[in-house]
Amino acid sequence: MEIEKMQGMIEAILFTMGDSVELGQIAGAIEHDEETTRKIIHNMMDKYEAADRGVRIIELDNSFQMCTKKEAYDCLIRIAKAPKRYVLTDVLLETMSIIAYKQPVTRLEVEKIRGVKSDHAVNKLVEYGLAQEVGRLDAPGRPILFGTTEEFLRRFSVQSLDELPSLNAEQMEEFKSEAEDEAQMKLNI
Amino acid sequence: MEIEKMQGMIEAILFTMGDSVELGQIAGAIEHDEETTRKIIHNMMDKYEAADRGVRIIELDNSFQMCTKKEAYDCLIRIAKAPKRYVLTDVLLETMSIIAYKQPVTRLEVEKIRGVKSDHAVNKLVEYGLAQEVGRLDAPGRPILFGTTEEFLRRFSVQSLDELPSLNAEQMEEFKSEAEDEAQMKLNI
Amino acid sequence: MGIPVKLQVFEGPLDLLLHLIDKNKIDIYDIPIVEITNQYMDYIKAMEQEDLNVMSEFLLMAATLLDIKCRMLLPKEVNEEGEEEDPRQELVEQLLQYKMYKYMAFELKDRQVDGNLTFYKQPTIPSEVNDYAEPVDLDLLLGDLTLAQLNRIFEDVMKRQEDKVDQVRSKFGKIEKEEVSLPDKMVYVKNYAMEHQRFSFRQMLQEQTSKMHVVVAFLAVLEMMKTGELQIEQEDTFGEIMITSLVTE
Repeated sequence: MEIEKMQGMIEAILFTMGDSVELGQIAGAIEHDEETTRKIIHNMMDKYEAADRGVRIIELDNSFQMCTKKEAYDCLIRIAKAPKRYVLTDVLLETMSIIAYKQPVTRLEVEKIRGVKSDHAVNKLVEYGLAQEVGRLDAPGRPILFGTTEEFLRRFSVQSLDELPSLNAEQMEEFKSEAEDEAQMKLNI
Repeated sequence: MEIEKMQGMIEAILFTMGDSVELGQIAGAIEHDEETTRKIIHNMMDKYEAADRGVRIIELDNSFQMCTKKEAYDCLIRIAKAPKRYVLTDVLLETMSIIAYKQPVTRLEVEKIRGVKSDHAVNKLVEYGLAQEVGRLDAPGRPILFGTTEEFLRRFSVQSLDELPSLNAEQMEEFKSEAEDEAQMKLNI
Repeated sequence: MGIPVKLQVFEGPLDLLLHLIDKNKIDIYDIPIVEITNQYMDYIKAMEQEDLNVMSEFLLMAATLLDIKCRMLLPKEVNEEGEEEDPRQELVEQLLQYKMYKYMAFELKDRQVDGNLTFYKQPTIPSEVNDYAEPVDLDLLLGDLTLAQLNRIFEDVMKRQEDKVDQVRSKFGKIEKEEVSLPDKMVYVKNYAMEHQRFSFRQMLQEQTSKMHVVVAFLAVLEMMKTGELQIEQEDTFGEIMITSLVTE
């Protein structure tokens, strides 16, 4: 099959399935190896950047899914009923960020970082399908380990966990110097 | 909005809705009149003929719908229908043995021997091409008589039905006396 | 000092501390512990009416702050490497960590807005694909099933059927419905009456072979009394019923 035709097949697959489809499945369907398939899809992703395309392909942890472009939102909202989207409160966002960056993480660890009980927040995130049980810690009581879901990646437009805005030493330095600057300013005033 | 961008919006609309969308709705969404919108969509339909597209737009009674191209079906089947593995369950084996040895036999007789409804099992065997209708019983309701197929003979390398290992009167007597012994034993206890 | 911000705004003691540090433009690495503790305690006092569960978390931090305050007053502790330990260090690390996640939460919030602008689609599997049934592969289906195995299965089935028959009861004789018709019985009674002329009902019943015959004989007598063929006499209650034939040949 020529590349063009394979791209057509992949488009048909992603369109039909609606949901995310694993790379391996797509590769199997077009009868190619995963590496080639991935390259073909990445090539498609570039092509979809064109103005006359209203959809794009997103990569989620080795799966691919088709969705609309952000630019189409205003137009779509006039026709499609906007999916009911819950707004995450600051508490939930805080908890979400801890789970996202520290995963797999127990409820207790979340609580230690936040300094407050977090049962409710963690439960809500699980209820929203943004966090999930990913295992049990090998410790007394075998506490549940939480991690993020694919829905989390989708909802926060993150391709994969590696793509999360990084939280690094540099960032920490920035916080520090910010604080220092502020302190300095205070002295100058 | 340039034409390209409108096409992008229309693609997003048709993608999201999945179902057919009325021309009027599309026109409203892109804020254009119906005639222009129709022309734009027709132009898109031509574009979608390209080999690297797996979807196309169809027009139905002043509505438009996005769907996959027929060429993609084989590919889709590989994903949407992970091939099922057919298995001969015990129920099917039992039913097949009864049909093979008691043929021609009605469904009712099979049920009497098995003691349970056997519609499903008989139908499955017919579907698999191992059993078939061989006639009708001359009785009220003219029930179908089932027998084995040529395929059955081939599969079991049997030249003809006479060659089936026989279940003879001797064996039946044996079963009977065994059962009697058991009953006797029960009474003695 | 006044309470300018609603207390609920703070997600917890760390949140409150960060707020105080921000407000006072304090270097997080060099927290004036006395000042901060005082401000913190002011907040706590204002929170008296609040939920005890929440309060306990804030109080725990207050205790930590007071502990740090005390240790600051004492000669500096020295760790194994001979370095002076800052009693505030642990708290600073905790605050930094918390601040970091708060910042990330802020980042996520932005991304969530983007994420919300995206639409997805329900699966729309064409019927041709959905209705497709994989052709049956008989090789796979039958595996290495042999005719002998099939025969054994059949024998098992037949044996099971044999077992289902109750070997004891199935040998009992059949109970058949006895046909006793009223006209037949009337003929019988008529003949009996002609033969005996006058007889007791009991006498005739003794000749009946079954309950059904008794019942039908009784019915026949009643019927024939009505038609005037028999006359019935009974002297006492429960006494002998005497039947006399009125029919003359």
